[in-house]
Amino acid sequence: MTAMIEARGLSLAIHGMPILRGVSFALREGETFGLVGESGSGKSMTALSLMRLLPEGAEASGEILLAGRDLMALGEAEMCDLRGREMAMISQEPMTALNPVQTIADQVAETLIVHAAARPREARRIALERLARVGLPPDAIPPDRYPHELSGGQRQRVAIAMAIALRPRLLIADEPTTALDVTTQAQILALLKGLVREEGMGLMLITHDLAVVAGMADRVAVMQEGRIVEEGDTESLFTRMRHPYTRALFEASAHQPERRPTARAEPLLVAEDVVREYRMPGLRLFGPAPRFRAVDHVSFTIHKGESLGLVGESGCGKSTLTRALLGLDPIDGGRIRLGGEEITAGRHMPARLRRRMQVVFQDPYASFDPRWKVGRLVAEPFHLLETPPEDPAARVAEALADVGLPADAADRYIHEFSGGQRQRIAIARALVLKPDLVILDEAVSALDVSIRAQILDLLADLQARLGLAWLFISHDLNVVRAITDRVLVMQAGRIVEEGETERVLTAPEHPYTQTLIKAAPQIPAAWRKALHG
Amino acid sequence: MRARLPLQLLIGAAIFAAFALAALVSFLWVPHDVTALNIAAKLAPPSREYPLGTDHFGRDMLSMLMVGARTSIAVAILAVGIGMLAGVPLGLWAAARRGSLIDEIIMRGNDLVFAFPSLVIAILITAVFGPSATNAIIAIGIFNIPVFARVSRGAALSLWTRDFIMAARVAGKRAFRISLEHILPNIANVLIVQGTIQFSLGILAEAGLSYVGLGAQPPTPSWGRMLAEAQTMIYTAPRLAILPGLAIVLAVLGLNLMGDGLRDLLDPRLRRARQ
Amino acid sequence: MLNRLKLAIAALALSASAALAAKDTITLGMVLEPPNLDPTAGAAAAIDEVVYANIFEGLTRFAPDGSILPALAESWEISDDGKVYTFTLHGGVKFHDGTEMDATDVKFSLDRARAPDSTNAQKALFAGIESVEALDPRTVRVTLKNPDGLFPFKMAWGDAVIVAPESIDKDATHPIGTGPFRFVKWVKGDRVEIEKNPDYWGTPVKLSHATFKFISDPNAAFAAMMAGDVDAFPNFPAPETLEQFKADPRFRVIVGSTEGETILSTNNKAGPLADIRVREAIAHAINRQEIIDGAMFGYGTPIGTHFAPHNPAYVDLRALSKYDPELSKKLLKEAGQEGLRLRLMLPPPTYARRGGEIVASQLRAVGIETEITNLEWAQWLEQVFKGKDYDLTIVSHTEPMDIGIYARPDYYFQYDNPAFRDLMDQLNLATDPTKRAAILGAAQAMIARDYVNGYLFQLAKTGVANAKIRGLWENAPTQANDLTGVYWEE
Amino acid sequence: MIRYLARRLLSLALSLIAASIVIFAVIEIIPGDPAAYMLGLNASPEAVAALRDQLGLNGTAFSRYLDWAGGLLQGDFGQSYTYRVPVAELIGERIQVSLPLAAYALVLTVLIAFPVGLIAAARRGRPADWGIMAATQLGIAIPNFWFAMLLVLLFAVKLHWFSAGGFPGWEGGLAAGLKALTLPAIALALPQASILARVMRSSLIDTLHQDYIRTARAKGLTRRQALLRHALRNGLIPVLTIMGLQFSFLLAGAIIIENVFFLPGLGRLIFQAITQRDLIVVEGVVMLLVFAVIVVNFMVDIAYGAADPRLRRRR
Repeated sequence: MTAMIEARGLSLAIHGMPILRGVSFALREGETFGLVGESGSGKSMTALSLMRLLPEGAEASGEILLAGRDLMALGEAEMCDLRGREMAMISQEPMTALNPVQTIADQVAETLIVHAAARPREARRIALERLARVGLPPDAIPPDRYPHELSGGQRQRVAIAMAIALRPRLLIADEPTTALDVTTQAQILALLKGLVREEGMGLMLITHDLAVVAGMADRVAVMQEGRIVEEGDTESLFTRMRHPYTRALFEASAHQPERRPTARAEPLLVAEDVVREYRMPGLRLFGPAPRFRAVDHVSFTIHKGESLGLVGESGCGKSTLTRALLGLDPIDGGRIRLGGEEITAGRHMPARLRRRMQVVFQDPYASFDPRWKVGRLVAEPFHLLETPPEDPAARVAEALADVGLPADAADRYIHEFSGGQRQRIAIARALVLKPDLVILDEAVSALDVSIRAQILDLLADLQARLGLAWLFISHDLNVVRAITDRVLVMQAGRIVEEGETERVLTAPEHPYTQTLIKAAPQIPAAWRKALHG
Repeated sequence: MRARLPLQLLIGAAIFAAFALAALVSFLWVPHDVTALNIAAKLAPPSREYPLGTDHFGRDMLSMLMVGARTSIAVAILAVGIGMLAGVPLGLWAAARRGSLIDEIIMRGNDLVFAFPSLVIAILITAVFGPSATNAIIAIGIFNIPVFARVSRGAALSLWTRDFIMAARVAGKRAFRISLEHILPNIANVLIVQGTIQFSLGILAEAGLSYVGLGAQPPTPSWGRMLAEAQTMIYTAPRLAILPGLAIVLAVLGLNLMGDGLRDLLDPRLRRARQ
Repeated sequence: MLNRLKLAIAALALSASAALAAKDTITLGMVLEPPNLDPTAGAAAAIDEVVYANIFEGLTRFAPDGSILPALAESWEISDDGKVYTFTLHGGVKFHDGTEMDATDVKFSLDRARAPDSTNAQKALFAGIESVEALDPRTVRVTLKNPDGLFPFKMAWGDAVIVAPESIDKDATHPIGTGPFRFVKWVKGDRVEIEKNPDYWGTPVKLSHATFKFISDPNAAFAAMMAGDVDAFPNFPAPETLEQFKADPRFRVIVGSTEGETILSTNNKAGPLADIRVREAIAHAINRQEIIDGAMFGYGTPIGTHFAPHNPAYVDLRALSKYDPELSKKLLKEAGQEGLRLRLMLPPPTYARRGGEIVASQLRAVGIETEITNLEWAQWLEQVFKGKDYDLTIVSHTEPMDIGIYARPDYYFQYDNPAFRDLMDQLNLATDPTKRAAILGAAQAMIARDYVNGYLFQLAKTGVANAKIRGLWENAPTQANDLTGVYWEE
Repeated sequence: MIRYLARRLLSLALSLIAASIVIFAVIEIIPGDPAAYMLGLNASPEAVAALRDQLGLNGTAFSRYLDWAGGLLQGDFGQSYTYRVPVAELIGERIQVSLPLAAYALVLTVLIAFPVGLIAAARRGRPADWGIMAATQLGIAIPNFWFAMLLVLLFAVKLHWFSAGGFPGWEGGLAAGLKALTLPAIALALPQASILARVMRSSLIDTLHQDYIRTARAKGLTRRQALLRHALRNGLIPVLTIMGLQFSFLLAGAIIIENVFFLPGLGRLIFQAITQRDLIVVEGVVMLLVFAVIVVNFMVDIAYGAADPRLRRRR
């Protein structure tokens, strides 16, 4: 079969910084081609180069042949004619990919209108048909809705409908499901698979998740720092993994830090029937506005030194619960006691109680004040001590050492550190007062697989050494399996299942947990055994 | 886009520095005493002795412009000071207590002051309490307060949702300390940019007030009044009306260019692109 | 395209023809807008500048040269003891609303003006009246408390015009008088329009329609004149542009005199100013010609006392306060007032604002520091005129023959000299012109020697008009824009 | 939507009441007595006292506030001290100049700012953008009264295309009225157009950085199509607020321009009223201007709802 699209020696530099260094690959008709790599490896830039939608200051070279035509030689007008008709793209952020002030039907129909493929009335008919095809039938989801009225998954479906309106030969999907929940991700991937099969489209799937690629792609290419280091059909690549980087990537994603159980029987944090409600901006003029119950009678106990997991999809109430546990927001029912003492909201929480519990956030770039030096950042919790420590600098240096960072890090600003290093600093800040409990709110979700593995090892080591307990909140089952003793599964504000992690993840009792586990993409066990055998 | 940034800032800073320098120098030395009238030498064309000629009272235009710069800059900068000292704390307080009664009161108060026609009220204040530079400062300053309150509240609100603020709350710090230690330093650049804009608007407002005779009183020279007095002689001595007008335009232009340059320099979006 | 062409030609023709017929409408520029149009209930000069001799008429009126002419009163006899005036009125005179004008209207007007609760700004004019009787529709007898040679002069003032009881309440906004012009409309803040009164009792006027346009901003006045929006500007606010208009053939500059004695009023009871040596020192520090050149660009005649130079009874006393800075420094040292600091309050007109700056620098030259405060008229009246809370101020007294104000101790410069009050009493009794001139001369000398105020200059009347306009007043014996004699010369 | 409207109307009413109290208080403490001013230089004290009584200047501050505020509700702004005519009539005359002038200036502002802002955003970073930015910088820096002066000198005094000022009234036809307002409108529009063009440009540039623009480009839209079909409408929303502010400023801010062109507008009325201490007129006009601003803000809010569906149903 002739290659439907082929890149030969594709190189790219932005403002002089090299991004791609001679990338070559080919994609045949009706084939799903997986491009996998960590952030900064240049996979998104490859996609944008194919579409020739590069940002300002980008200089690209090499050849891109679409059915024999070299796109690099085409003028802007010809490229506009190709985009949407011959090749299309969907991007990672469904929340911002759609025009907020235009109805979904109009946006899908626009692809047809712009290419003069149909008059407006006809274009709308096709648009409705395409929306139905991607799982948004007009009777279920009225076509004249606006993007803000749809969920993340539904918006991604609209984006797909827009892309396939003119049945292009190639669909490029750049991290299409990274921002979605596990269950929604499974549906979208199934939809893409169906489209490739039925419409004979070529699909280029870009992701950082090996499991997703394993389940979807016919052939896979692994990228590192702007180069394809290994390429081949999926099964042979996974079972042989000749290139060391591919192997390291695989190892890191399945990494299980060894942990010594340090859980003790003595309860540390006890939550009884905790309820938290939000006032909805109601439509009725008088009478109580309807209330949305984010946390609905949640009860659980964290024992000293225990590593408790909390799993649930976005919108299930995890972060609301976290804010309640930290005493940042008042609770509308039930009680939370830390070491026997009751936690009350915000202002009047005594310092000695707050000293026993700290938190690490998800986004390493947002959890630090850019204007503060690292030393002062880590020392901020000292505010909770009645008398400031005699030698704060030493305490900070010790905390930094605990997380494997040099003492001189204290004199530098946060923007001089990588994502992984920043999370280490966050952990140092949480541990500087030697708390009993640390809440890790999606602490590793934003990190690349290799760095995530190092942080998990660090956490396991710290728990063993300092005997502290933590509540590990995540939407990623693999991470939870790696680091927690017991796990709670949360859905729509309620704990639907609780138990020892291994038991819950291998023999789930509650149907929701079952769908959760089934939806999470797994690298086939046979391939893993073949690799180790 | 980035290459152009320092140019805008440099040009603006250079122009404004010239005026600031002229104003400072005028404290120590001025070619001719602006209070001494010399009717005999009135409307003299530019000469070695009077580089920019003399006005209808025979005073040296260059000295008048230099001392006039002092008035304009002093009035505008103090008005910005009033705006910042009163406006920023209000904005921070409203943001710290967003959604509460305080927030509502401060915002409603802001809208109320915004609803008042600033020029009309400025004229009322200066006319009522006697035209003088101090009254002009107060009149212009009052209308800077809501601007800074609104700008600082807006910037602070977007910060309050950031994780590092929650981290500070978990470290036991309360709204007041957080506003001081975290919020203020991080909205400083927005305030600096807004400051330069209000500074340039202040110069225009002072010129407007003095033009209708309500700014600084004689014998203190002010650009606006020089403009008003020179207007009727625009035919016989256009120089008298052109020079003060030009001085106002250049000073405001310099400040606005500086403001633009600062905004690009400090704009996080651009800064991240540069890292 | 063709019809558009035809339209253009027609329009051109139309406008051309209008220009050919002799122009009989005029647009007059004025600086201040009158607060209302009833001269008997407000003192603002702007009211008289619109209505005097145009809409309203009194028993007598001022002639352009300041002399007194008969108006509604055809003639009058004075009794031997000078106390009783019998006026015979013109017959067949009607108000603009058609009602007859007769003796009862005269009685109504005079009684109304001198009533205790009257809001007439010049009540003093009528204070001397004992009684007013309407003998028959055309004769009025006025009996005075004591003889007053100036009575016909007083009846010529704008505040003494004859009004009708039927129309008096509406006069403020819709004036009804007996004059040659009728009121048309008043667009507040912009203009007042008047038109020819078809059934006027006297000689008909040449103009059919006149507009008084209010332009306070000197630059706007200059632009309006140059652009031809305004035909004449009797009191042009920007003397510095007169050279411009003189050089332009389209315009004529009319320079005359006014009754405005521009003085540096001194608060005779304010601390150091009570000492005559300090007042004399101030007088000698003033260089009048420099003020006239600097502030009024040369228009204005220096004066040595509070009297109009064009008045025959004027005595030139400028030598008493000649410009001598050294003398004023000596006097200040004698009075022990080195480093004196005085407050100088300035009302809005240009003669005050510009004059003030020049006076301030001249006083500074002899060691007197002044702190200038610019005030609006309302504030000036409140703080300076009524409150007497000032040291120095500059104002032009434009009422005719007002030397009598020096006889009022409560007047704002607080000059209290019984000898001067005797002179004024003698003046009121005297009817013989030479005797009156002698008394006036002595009065002028007294206030000059007492250095009551700094006498600066007589305000000039600087007007600009289209070169083709004739009949505008050159001088301003009273505040008025008498259009009765005005016409376009073709 | 009804609950939101009710809340907004309530806050509107509250603001008006608060504004009326503030205005009355500020003007209460003004020194200077209108009666004295009206009677002039040699007026006798009893005459002044008689007039004060006639004008109702005596009585406690609170009672006078109640009369005034009560009157406002029925559209009776009280009686002008100097002109002795109802203030409402005065305002009625003057608003016929100020409102059309503000509208005319706003139309000019939009006609200039929109295309200029669009071009600058479309060609950002290139010479056209540079040139426009420099021009708008100048536009903002020039004081409008100085610019007005230059306009008069060039177009009225030298070229005689326009009259130097004054207002013939609308009876002489729309054309004559508009002609008289042209130069003042240009003088007012210059700085406002520069501000609006800059706001338009930066708002469009922000929008062009959004993801949905890249999605549109990926669908095959050219750069221009993406700008016109997607960026423009999203970019307009912040521009609406600025236009709302500008209209209220134009209504009140023309005070100096009306002096330069001696237009009988609200600006000059209030300026004269301040100098003549005609307090009742000052109160009336300021109240009207505040009311106009609040109503304009209210309309901008409604327009927001129309322009941005996200704001529509959620309220």
